[in-house]
Formats: sequence, structure tokens, C-alpha cells
Amino acid sequence: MSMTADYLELSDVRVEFDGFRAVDGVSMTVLQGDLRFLIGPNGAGKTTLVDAITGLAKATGSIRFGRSDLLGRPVHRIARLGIGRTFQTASVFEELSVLQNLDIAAGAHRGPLTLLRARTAVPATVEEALETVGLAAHRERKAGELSHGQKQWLEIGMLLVQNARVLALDEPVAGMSADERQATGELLHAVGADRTVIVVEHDMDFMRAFADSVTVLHAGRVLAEGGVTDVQADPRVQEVYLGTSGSRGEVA
Amino acid sequence: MLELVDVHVGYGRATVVHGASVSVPDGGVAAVLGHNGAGKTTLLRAAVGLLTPTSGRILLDGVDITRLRTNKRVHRGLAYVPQGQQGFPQLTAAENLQVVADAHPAARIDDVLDLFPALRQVLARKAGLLSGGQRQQLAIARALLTGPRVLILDEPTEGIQPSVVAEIEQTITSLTEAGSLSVLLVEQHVGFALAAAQRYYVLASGRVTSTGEGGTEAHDTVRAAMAI
Amino acid sequence: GNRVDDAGDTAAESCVDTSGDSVKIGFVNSLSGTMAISEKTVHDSLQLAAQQINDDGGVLGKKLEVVSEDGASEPTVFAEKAGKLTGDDCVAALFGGWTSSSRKAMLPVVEGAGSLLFYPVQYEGLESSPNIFYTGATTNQQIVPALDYLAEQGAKSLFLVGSDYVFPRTANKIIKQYAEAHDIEIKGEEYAPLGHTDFSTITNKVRQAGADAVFSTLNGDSNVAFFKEYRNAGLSADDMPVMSVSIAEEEVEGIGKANLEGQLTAWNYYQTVDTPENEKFVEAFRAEYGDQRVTSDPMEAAYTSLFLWKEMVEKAESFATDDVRRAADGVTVDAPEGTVTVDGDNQHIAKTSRVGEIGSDGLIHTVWDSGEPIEPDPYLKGYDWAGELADG
Amino acid sequence: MTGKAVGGNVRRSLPTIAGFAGIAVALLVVAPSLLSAFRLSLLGQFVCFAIVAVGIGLAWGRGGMLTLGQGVYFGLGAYVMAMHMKLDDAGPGGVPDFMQLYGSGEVPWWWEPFRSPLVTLVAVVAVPGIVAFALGWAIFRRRVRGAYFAILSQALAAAFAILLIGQQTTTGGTNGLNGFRSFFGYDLFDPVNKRMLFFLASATLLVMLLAAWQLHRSRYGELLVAVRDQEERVRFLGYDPAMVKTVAYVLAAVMAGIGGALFVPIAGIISPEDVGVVPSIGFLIGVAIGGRSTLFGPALGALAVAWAQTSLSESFPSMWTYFQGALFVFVIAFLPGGLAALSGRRPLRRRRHGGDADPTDAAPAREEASV
Amino acid sequence: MDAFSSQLFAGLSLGSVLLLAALGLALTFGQMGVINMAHGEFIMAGAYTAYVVQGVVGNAGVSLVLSIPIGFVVGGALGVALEATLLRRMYHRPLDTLLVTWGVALILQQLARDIFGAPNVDVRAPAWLSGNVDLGFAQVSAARLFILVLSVAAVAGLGALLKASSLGRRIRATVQNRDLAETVGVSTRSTDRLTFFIGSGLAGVAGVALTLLGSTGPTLGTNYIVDAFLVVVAGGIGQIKGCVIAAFGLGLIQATFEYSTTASLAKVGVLVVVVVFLQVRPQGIFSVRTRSLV
Ligand SMILES: Nc1ncnc2c1ncn2[C@@H]1O[C@H](COP(=O)(O)OP(=O)(O)OP(=O)(O)O)[C@@H](O)[C@H]1O
Ligand SMILES: Nc1ncnc2c1ncn2[C@@H]1O[C@H](COP(=O)(O)OP(=O)(O)OP(=O)(O)O)[C@@H](O)[C@H]1O
Ligand SMILES: NC(N)=O
Ligand SMILES: [Mg+2]
Ligand SMILES: [Mg+2]
Repeated sequence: MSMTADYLELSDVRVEFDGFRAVDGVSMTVLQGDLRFLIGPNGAGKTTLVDAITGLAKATGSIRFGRSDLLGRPVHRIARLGIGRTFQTASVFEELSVLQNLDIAAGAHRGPLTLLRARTAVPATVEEALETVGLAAHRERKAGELSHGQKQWLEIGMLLVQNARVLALDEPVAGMSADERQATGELLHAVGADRTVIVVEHDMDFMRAFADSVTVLHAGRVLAEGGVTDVQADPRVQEVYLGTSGSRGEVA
Repeated sequence: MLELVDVHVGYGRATVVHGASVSVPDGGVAAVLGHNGAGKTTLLRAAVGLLTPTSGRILLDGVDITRLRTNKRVHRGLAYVPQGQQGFPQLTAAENLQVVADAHPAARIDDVLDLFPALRQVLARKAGLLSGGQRQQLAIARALLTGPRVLILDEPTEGIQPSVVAEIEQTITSLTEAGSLSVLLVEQHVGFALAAAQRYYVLASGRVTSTGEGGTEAHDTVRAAMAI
Repeated sequence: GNRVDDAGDTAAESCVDTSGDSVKIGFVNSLSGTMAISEKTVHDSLQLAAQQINDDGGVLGKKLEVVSEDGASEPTVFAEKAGKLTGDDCVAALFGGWTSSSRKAMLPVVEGAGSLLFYPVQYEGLESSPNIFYTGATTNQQIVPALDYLAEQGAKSLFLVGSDYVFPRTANKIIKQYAEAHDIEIKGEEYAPLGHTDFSTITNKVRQAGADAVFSTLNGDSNVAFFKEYRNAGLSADDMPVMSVSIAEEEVEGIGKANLEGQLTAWNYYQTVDTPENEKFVEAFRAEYGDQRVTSDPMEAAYTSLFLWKEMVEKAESFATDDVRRAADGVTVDAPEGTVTVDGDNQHIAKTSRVGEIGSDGLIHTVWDSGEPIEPDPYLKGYDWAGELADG
Repeated sequence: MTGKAVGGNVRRSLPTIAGFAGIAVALLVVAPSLLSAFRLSLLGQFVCFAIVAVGIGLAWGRGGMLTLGQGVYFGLGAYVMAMHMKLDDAGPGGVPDFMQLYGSGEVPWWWEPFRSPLVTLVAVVAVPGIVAFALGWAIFRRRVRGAYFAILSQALAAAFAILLIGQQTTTGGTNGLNGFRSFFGYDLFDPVNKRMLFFLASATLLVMLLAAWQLHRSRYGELLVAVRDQEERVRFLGYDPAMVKTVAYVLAAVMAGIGGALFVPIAGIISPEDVGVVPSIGFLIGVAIGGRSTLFGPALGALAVAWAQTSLSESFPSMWTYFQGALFVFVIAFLPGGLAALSGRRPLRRRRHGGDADPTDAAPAREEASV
Repeated sequence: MDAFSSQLFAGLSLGSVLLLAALGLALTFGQMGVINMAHGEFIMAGAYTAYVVQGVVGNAGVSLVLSIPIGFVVGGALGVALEATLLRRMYHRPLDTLLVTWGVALILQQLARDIFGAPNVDVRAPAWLSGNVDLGFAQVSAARLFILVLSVAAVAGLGALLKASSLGRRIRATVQNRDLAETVGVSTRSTDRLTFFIGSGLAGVAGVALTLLGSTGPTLGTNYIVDAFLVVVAGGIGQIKGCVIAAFGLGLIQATFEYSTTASLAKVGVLVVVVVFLQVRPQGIFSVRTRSLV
């Protein structure tokens, strides 16, 4: 099998908790450069699916990225294969500076000797990421002092320096103001071009503005998949998820 | 109804809100808008008593409650939905509601569940195991269960699916329109916030930089104010 | 610095200052920690002795100036405090210690400093440092007579219970050799960590073994739990008496008279001993510390040790360690327990042995005594059955 | 850019370098000229505790692992050294005195290797290191942490002490091991040699502090803090937090072992009382008082507390316990950053009081996060 | 067979003692997250309460019966005092509570020494609890049987309180999210106090009971504290059920080890068993599952 681009392939993924199937046979393929949105009702299993991909939830079926099978590996090994994620609640290292946060994210492959030495220079990737996520001016601030939105950007920056090939973002713009959402969307578009990106979101305006393709989950199964307009027009999606008013008309 | 007068509040030595005054009209909605980190949550925490202002006063029905403990404020009719889908993770969803009902004899769990039917399916599950949106619905249900006269909502629709968001917005509107409830609302979705609010306040770096009448026509003014 | 094999006098110069009209002595007892229970009482009687000596004009005309240190129930602290008293305070002699580990910890310190320690508690023997005077009983003055007594009473089998440390383990080693030579069967041997409080299993074993008597070297709190359990298990002094060598008067109250009534102990002194010296001692002690206080063997041995030292110094007419040691042999004091005499060869003292029965009044009443002081024999050289030990 | 960062580092390092110089002068010049032989040797013991404290500062202050069992590693180092010294005193093929007295008169096989000075020196580091690695790896891999870890480590200290006490014939039981006459051939009664031991301990402390400094500044130091605050998050960056924690735990154990090994010739004794639950907690108090997450805090705190303990217990023998208790209560409850917090910058307060914590996160994780 | 059944009882009895000592911890540590090292000293306070009450009442039986509720109140009052002065400000850093309460424990111990004297005091057991009861399969000590019954009663009472009553919910809610509990109208301050009162009160009861078995002295509590924490940890923090199983499990293991080896080795053995057990179940017998961390 030869390939030109990375892709993430899930087939028949199931996650069960005490007899309850949170994810119930999901198959999907996400290609590099395709900004895939994952939507669905509360409790549909979106976060659980991300958990399964990143090794946090025990799953059956198969999840492959490139040549590697991800299932059954411990979290940190999956991360080393280039799978990165963010969390619904921003989680950065609050006692460390922005720079240190990024430096740690960049260094999982470092050998013990490098680790035991002090950082003498800022790695180029970190410098780049600081610019990309717009935190260059805040590099020495403790991450705990950042605002909610800045923390979420820092998290994305950490994914970038981590050199993640797959980015799984769980509600990255929740709680952001309209222009912050806009900026984040553009950032995702920029970094997503050569990566495989999955975004879990409930913000339909945001989705409309930035999604390349959409997968809708319902009760642990794929309900619909396709382009933004197709999915929005799907009556089943409207029934279980969108309701009558799908739009707030703010990201214009 | 609820009035915050020149409130200064922060964490430890750092003051985050520098003299904000906000007034929630009787049976109406006041919206607080602002960027991430502006101090919205901080202000609301002061309103319910989770933070103590270094100066300024908080009045409920004209009575100074600045020094009153949070649970006493709640018994006087204040309810709060915190940001971030919080709950009692080790208690089941049902117990999350029951613990509120225990403290409020008049509470009727069935009635609030009618507002969030999706919760009925997960009542026996621990709150910590619920999905983000389920937890948020539970949080609003808990607050309503206290039978509030003033409801303080910190980004209540964050993480909730669109159809339910619409329902929540409707519920808020109908409760306030019935005159039984006043609402202090923090929302990032300016559209809904302004539609519901009689009065808006834009908070920037802990100061109210702009305020005015609510209504959709205020939209452009507010966006301009927030763009600073 | 010196390699070990380099020639040279390595013992520290003594820094004891005797030029003034007072002389310093050091008391080192545990005033905190688990041993404080027992050692505080020794500290009290040492203070009493010092006060009486001072009231009487002191030693060689010099008043005693006492420096007290807390050994904190830890050997390391005993070593440290002994170092401080000898090195910094330059005391003429040290008094104190209780557990064998505290003594072992101080031993190299006093030897290194060329000082003297007076150790007031019965112990396991097999030791004889030139810098320590042992004023409590060694094994042939306590354990061996106790065994003789039991044998005489017809005990054909024993069960050994002890705390898990050096004194009980060594004592039991001796007991086992004695038993072998005297045709006594050892039906069991159990150790509990110091402070152990659950004796149901050990009591079960004791009951099942069904020996004629129990020989207990339990120390401290464990005694309470043991005797309560013993009674709860339906065992009593009538059918299986317990001979203890570490329960003295002040422990009886804490263990509960009801739990102990009729049980046996072996010591050299009881509060009830009938000598004029003891009458004075008990009276003075109570006047000082209150009527409800009792006196016990280690307290008496400590009290006596100070008078022994006084006699040695006055005989030597010097406070210097070497002079005192040379003068020590044959020094005699009429102590509350009776006349005691220092044996200059091994630095122990000749003492009268007693076996007592615990009465319902909480006091211990002598049921047997050796009549006259028994010469100390720390290595049991005078006992054929102890051949192997004696080589140590 | 790079140049600027490095220049900044040097400037930021100045106070630290001054700190090193201050400690070095105080220990190597001032103390020996002012103190009597007894006091100097006492200070030497405290310096050994300070070495242990440096390790605890790393594991607890930086790594968040509240280790209530450092006595175990202190004891391992100390007993290894003590065994060697006992054998050395006994001469080639000889049997240590206490074994003749209480035991079978034969040296058990596991004592034999310690006749060799080289094996002993290696073992002082290796034994605590290996034990800590095995234990730490097993515990951290299974994500035992927070209060679980603390209580488990406390239980280990209790078990270790009981084990030592129970093996009287081979470990000396409650007596411990003492009565040493020489240290690698040097006469321990010689005042000059005693002095040298003090210098040896002080120099070792300085080396350990340097090592800790390097770790604080290193990327590993930053990673350790990250693991302390958000262990799970670190996993998603591709690190194995168990390994990160184990390394700090092993380093702390090795430092404790070295401290123990130096303690033995200076104090002249090691006993189970020095390694159990109480001394293990005792090690923590100095660290807490000095400032657990600072570089010099733990060591200086340990020295200060030990000094205070000795002088207070000399002046008020029965009151010392109250002082000690009050010290614990006061510093931890009201000065969580230790004395260092009084002078320096306050570390950023954790923002996780209840409400800000992740809602899915249960109590155990909050426990971890808080230290 | 007699050996077997009496050892079985010894194990159960030891378990019940552990349970009684640990039950209060299951509440204050398990539910509230406070690592209270002074719990042992609360146990001691209960024991001295029994001593004082006996001094006043005289009759051993009456004083025992009276001491149980009074010991509960004394332990509880100490707990509340501790909570109100120190712990209240430390709920967000639970590991630090361990060190603070250790300091408190030292002080309480020394206080006891100064008030009641260093030596142990004697608390007499009533006649009906000294001696043996024939249970048919084994002769068992009446005092131990009494403690077994007492501990089972305490567990049942506590379990019912936590499970069924609103108090239990309130306690758990408060521990899990203090601020949130306040905002739904729960007075967290009084809930904390009450929880601490009950947890520490149970320590007081344990102390009263322990006078039947062992010494009443300043260090009484220290002997139990490490074991009691192990029970709670092995049971799974926050799990009364787990605490019960762990207590009896450890009691039986210790009794078995002790019978076949020595008391010292048994203690070490139990610790090793717990360490190995936590390898298998790192969160204790009953682990509390939650979703993804961070
Ligand atoms: N560990 C668990 N044990 C039991 N049920 C669980 C567990 N984790 C998740 N669930 C349940 O699985 C379902 C899917 O949860 P998930 O968090 O994946 O939903 P989601 O799609 O991310 O929802 P949201 O949009 O609200 O965040 C929910 O009903 C949730 O309650
Ligand atoms: N616990 C805390 N300790 C110290 N500073 C804090 C704390 N919580 C918030 N802050 C700071 O206070 C400021 C205001 O925070 P606040 O949470 O009130 O903002 P907000 O307007 O609610 O933002 P968002 O829209 O992201 O929720 C921020 O700069 C933040 O870093
Ligand atoms: N010498 C003793 N009793 O330890
Ligand atoms: Mg989700
Ligand atoms: Mg906010």
C-alpha cells in the first residue's frame, strides 16, 4: 500500500461503558488537508470518539493512522505517533511560562541528556508557533495568567510544536467572542492544510465558515456525512440536532 | 432587583474588576458582554458571593448583601449557573438534583426535567460521566430548581447542541416575560444576549466601557465597543 | 588525620572543670517519646538524689550542678546528648538511659570522651565497659533467680513472650539454655514489636501451648494489651502465672490492678521492701512528688547510683574518671534495696534478688528473696549451663 | 535572540551563585572557626539531613510527590555504610561484635560484599537507587499518586523499621549499628578526622545543591513541574509521566542514601529510630519551612529546624514537642510557600479551588494537583 | 479446629478494631479529602474520656455505656475545633493537611502527657466484659465481641446516614465542588463541621472501645494511625463498603501471618500485601471511576 498523504481511518469503532455503548460502530476516514467537523447532539459520543483515537478510552474495531494501528497503545505512545488533541476545558501548565509550555510540547522525543541540560536557545519550531498563535508578546508570562481564549490558542500552539499530524480539537471556540472565533478558524485553516484535523463543535456558524466536510454522530453512530450544506439540509440532522433555528448569524 | 455598585474584586492581590456597576431590572435581563479575560466571570462570582469585593456593594431588593454568605443569598432568591459545565461528579445526575431539592423544600424536580427531557435518560449516571452538554443542561436544571428570582448565567449555552440552545433561550425569555424572574446573563453570542436583554454592559479589562438599552438594534454599537 | 594504626593517644582530653565550688553532672533520660512513661520517673528520683546530696553539703564539698537532657526515646539522640554533656558541658559523670539501645548508643561516646555513665536499669548482661557502671541487675541477679523460683514452684514448662528487641531476645537465649540444663520444656517463644497492641494471636498460642508458666520480657504499652487479653482469654495467675521482669510499680496502675493480681515479677527492689533506708526514700520521694506516686526498681537503682558515685569520688578524692574507677571496687552504700557493693572488675554491683507478687493494692509484695546480695556475673561465667554465652 | 536569552540567564543566575557562595563560606569557613568540636559534628549531622532535604525538595516541591518514606532510603544508605564500617573494624574475615554477642557468630552472606570499600561506595548510591526505581516505577506506572502515594510511602517506612528491628542478629535490631572506630581506615576518635568528615558532608551538600540547580534549570525540571500540575496532559504530549516521576523519585532516594551514608560516621550510630515514620516526617518539616519548591529552601530549612530542635530541646526538654508541633501547624497552614515565600516572589496560586477544577475530575486528582 | 476458629475470630476482631479506628477516616479522609494525622489523637481523647468518666461514675459498666456517647462528643468537638481553626483554609491543598495535622497530633500528645501524666492510666472493664463467651465454635473474649458488635453498628449507622439521608448527599456534594454546593444553597461551612464532627466523633468512640483491649496512654492513637489509613486506602477512598472489606481483610491476613510467623513479620507482610494489591487495583477495592482527566 502506498500513499501520498496521511489519513486517519476508523472502522467499526465501539466504546462501551458498563454495557452502555457510547460509540457504536463508527467508521470514517479523514484525509490530510480536510478540515473535518464532528457534530451531533449532546451525548452523541463525539468526545468519546476523540478519547478512543487518543487512547484515553478503551475501544474495539480499528483506528489506523498511516501504517500504525492506534488501538491498544498507551496514551503517550499514540501521542508520539503524531496524534495530538486539545480538551474542552483548556489545560495548559499554569505554573510554567508560555515558552516553557511550548518547549515541553516540542520535546517528547528528546533524549535524557538533552532533557537534563537547560534550554540555551528557543527551538525554531517554538519560535514559529509563538508567531502563528499570536502569543509572541506573552512568551514569558505564566500560562496561568492568560485569558481563556489565549490558553486555547496556546494549546493549539502546543499541538503545532508537538508536530502532531492529526489534530483533534474538542470545542476549541467554546466561550470565545465572535472575532476570536474568526481568528481561531483562520488559524485552523492555515495549520490544517498539511495535517489531518478533526474539530468537535456546536457552533454552526463557525462550522459553516470553516468546515471542509462534516460527520454527524448520533447515539454513537454516524448519522450523516458530507459537505456542510448537504448535512445541514438533512432532515434527520435537523431533527436530532439543529432544531429549527440553526444559525445565530454572527460570524459573517 | 439585583444591583452591583462600583464593585472592585479580584484574586489575592490582583484586582481583576475595577469598579463595575451593573443593575438587573425587575423581571428583566441584563447582559454582560466582553472578551475573554475581561472579568465577566469574576464579576458574577462576586455577585453570588464566591468572591468578596475589596470595595463596592451588592444589593438585592435594595438590601446590602455584600457580606452575606453564598448559600444565604441563594435562599434569598439568587441562583447561579457557573461557567464550564460544573457539577458534583461523583453524584448521579438524579442526586445532583436531589441535593438541591433537599435544601429547597419547594423544589419540584419533575418540572425542571420537563425542560430538559434528555436528562431523564441519564439520571442514574454519575454526573462526571455525562457528556459536556448533558452536564451543562444539568447545571441549568440545578439552578432553576432553587426557585430563583434572580438567575445568574455564565455562558449558559456553551457546549450545548443548537436545538437545545434554542429551547434554553426560549425558556429564559418566557420566564422573564412572565415577570417571575430576572436574569443576569453573560454570553458570547451577542445576538441572543441583546435580543433578550433590556440593558447591556460591555466589560473590558475589568471596567464597564459601554452600556445601553438592549434589543437587536444595539448590535452594531456593541460590536464596535467590543472591537476595542 | 590519624589512620587507625597510627600511634597516638586518641582518647579526648577530659575537660571537666573542678576548680569552682560546684561540679557538673549530666542526667540523660527520655522526657519525650514512647519511653518517657518510664524514664521520667528515673529522672525524678535522680533529681531527688542530687538535691539530697546538695542539702548534705555536696560531693567533696562541691555542690552538684545538674544538666538535664532529653534522650527522646531515640538511641541517636542519646548518643548526641551524651556527646553534648561530655564534650560541651564537660560533666563529671552521666546518669541515665533505660533501654539497652540507649546504653549501647552512649557506650562509644563515653568511652571516646573518657567519661563515666551510670546506667540504672536491669539488662541482658554480656557487657562490661570500663566507662559504665551498671547499677541495675544483670541476668544472674534477676532472670536466673526468677527461673530458680519457678523451677522450685514446680514449673516444668514455660512459654516465652517478649518485646522484639535486644533485651528480651538475649534474656530468652539465656532462659532457653537454663531450661535445657534444668529439664524445663519451652513450649513457645513469641515476640511482639514494641508498642504492639493486639495480643489475641499470641494469647491464642499461649493458651493452646498450655505451659506451666509464662515468662514475659514484654516492655512498655504492650504489657497492658497483653494482660487484658490474657484475662479476657480466661487465663489467670492461678492456672498459668506470668513472671514479668519489666513491670514495676508505676506500670501496675496503667495495666490495671485487676488484670495483674497474683502475677509475679522479679526485681531487686519493691516499694514494699522493709529497710529503714527505703522508708526514708519513699517518704522523701512522696514529699517531693506527691502522695500518689510510687517508687520502683529502676528509680531506686538510679537514686542509689548517685550515692555510689559520691562514695567513689570521695574515696578517690578526685572527680577524674581514672581515679574514680580505681577507687570504685568495694564501695558500699546502704541503699533502699539493702546494701549494695561495687565490683571493680566488671563495674556491676552486688544486689539482693527478689520475686514479688502483685497485690490487689497495686503494690508488689516480696514472696522470695535471695537473703543476701548476689555477686554480679554479667557473662554468667559461674554457671555451667551457660558455657557458650560466657565466651562472648 | 539566543544571545539575549543566555545573557538573561547569567543575570538571573547571579543571586543563585551568591547563594552558593554564601552557603559555602558559612559551612566551610565560618562554622569550623566558631564551633566546638561537638557542635561542629552536630552541624555535620544536620548537613546530612539537608542533603536528604535537597532530594525531597526535588520530589515533593518540584514533582509533587509527598514522600513520607525518605527514611527508608536514608536508612539504606546509612546501613550500607554502617555494615562496611562494622566489617572494617572487625578486620579481614572478622565478625562484628554484636553478631558474636547475639547471633550465630557468623557473618551472613549478604553482609560479605560490603567488606569491600568500593562495593560499599557503589552500593550507597545503587541500593537506594534501585529500590526506589523498582518501587517508584511500579507505583507511578499504576498511577498511584496523591494521598495514596503519601500513605503508601509512609507504610513503607513503618515496614522498613519493623523489618530492621526484627532482624536483630543481622541488623542489630533496635540497637542499630554503632561503636565504629574507623572510617575507611581513618581513626574516628581523632578530632582532625572528625573535622574532615564535616568538610566532606558540607562539600557533598554543595554538590547536591549544584545538581539540584542544574535540574531546576533543565528542561527536565520544567517537565517535572508540568507533570506535577497536569500529569494527564503531559501524557498527550507524548511523555510517560511515570518515567518522569520515577527519575525524580530515584534522585531523591539517592540523595537520601548519600545523606545517610555520611550521617553514620559523623553521628557514630544508625538505628531503626532514625528511619521510620517519625523521622521520615521529620525530614519534611525542614523542607516545608524552607520552601519546598525553591532551590536553597529545603536545605536551609532542614539545617534551621535541626538546629532549633537541638537548642530548644536543650533549653526546654519537655517543651520541645509543643514547639515542633506549632512549627508544623504555623508554617504549613499559614506559610505554604515556606520562609522563602516571605522574601521572594510568590508562586502563582493554583487556580483550582473547586469551581475552576475540571468537573469530571474527582478528588484524587485534586489532591495531586494541589501540591 | 479450635486453633482455626479462634484465629478466625482473632482476625475478625482485629478487623473490627481496624474498622472502628478507620471509619471516621473514611469520612474525613475519604469523603472530605483531609488527611488527618491527628485522628489517632482523637482516638486517644476518646480513651481518656472513658478514664475520666470512670473516675466520676465509678461503676465500670455504667461508665462504659456513658463513655460511648460522651467520647463521640469529645472526639467530635476536637474535630470541629481543628476544622474551624486550621483545616477550613486548607481544603484546596489536601496533602498539606497531613503535615498540619501531624503537628496538631504532636501537640495533643504532649498535652495528654502534661494533663494525665506520662504513664498509662487504667480503665477498668466491666465484669460482664472481662472473660470469655462460648460461641459454640469458639471461646471468644467478651470485650472483643463487644467491639465487633460496636463496629458493625457504627458502620451500619454511618452507611445509612450517608446513603439514605440528605446529609450524605450534602457531604458528598460539598466535597466534590465546594463553590457549587454553596451556590445551590448548601451551607458548606456547617456541612464541613458536621462531617468532621461525625468523623472525629467516631474516633472518640473507637478510643472508648480500645480501652477494653489495650493501654490508655498518650501514644495510644499513634499505634493505629498508619494501619487505619492503609485500610481506607486499600478500601478505596470514599468507599465505606471498601473500608469494611479492607479492614476485615487486613485483620484476617494479619492474624494468619501472625499465627504462622511472628507479629513483626505479620505487620510487614500486611504492608506488602497492600502494596501488591494496589498494583492490581490502584484505586482500592472499590475504585471511583470518572471520565477523562485534565
Ligand atoms: N466513562 C463513562 N461511563 C459511562 N458513560 C459514559 C462515560 N463516558 C461517556 N459516557 C456517556 O457516553 C455518552 C457520550 O458522551 P460524549 O462525551 O462522547 O458525548 P459528546 O458527543 O461529546 O457530547 P457533548 O456534545 O455534550 O460534549 C454520554 O451519554 C455520556 O454520558
Ligand atoms: N483564580 C484566579 N486567580 C488569579 N487570576 C484569575 C483567576 N481567575 C481568573 N483570573 C484572571 O482574571 C481575569 C478575568 O477572568 P474572568 O474569568 O473573570 O474572565 P471572563 O471575562 O469570564 O473570560 P471568559 O470569557 O474567558 O470566561 C483573567 O485575566 C484571568 O487570568
Ligand atoms: N535493659 C532493658 N530493659 O532494656
Ligand atoms: Mg463532548
Ligand atoms: Mg468567564
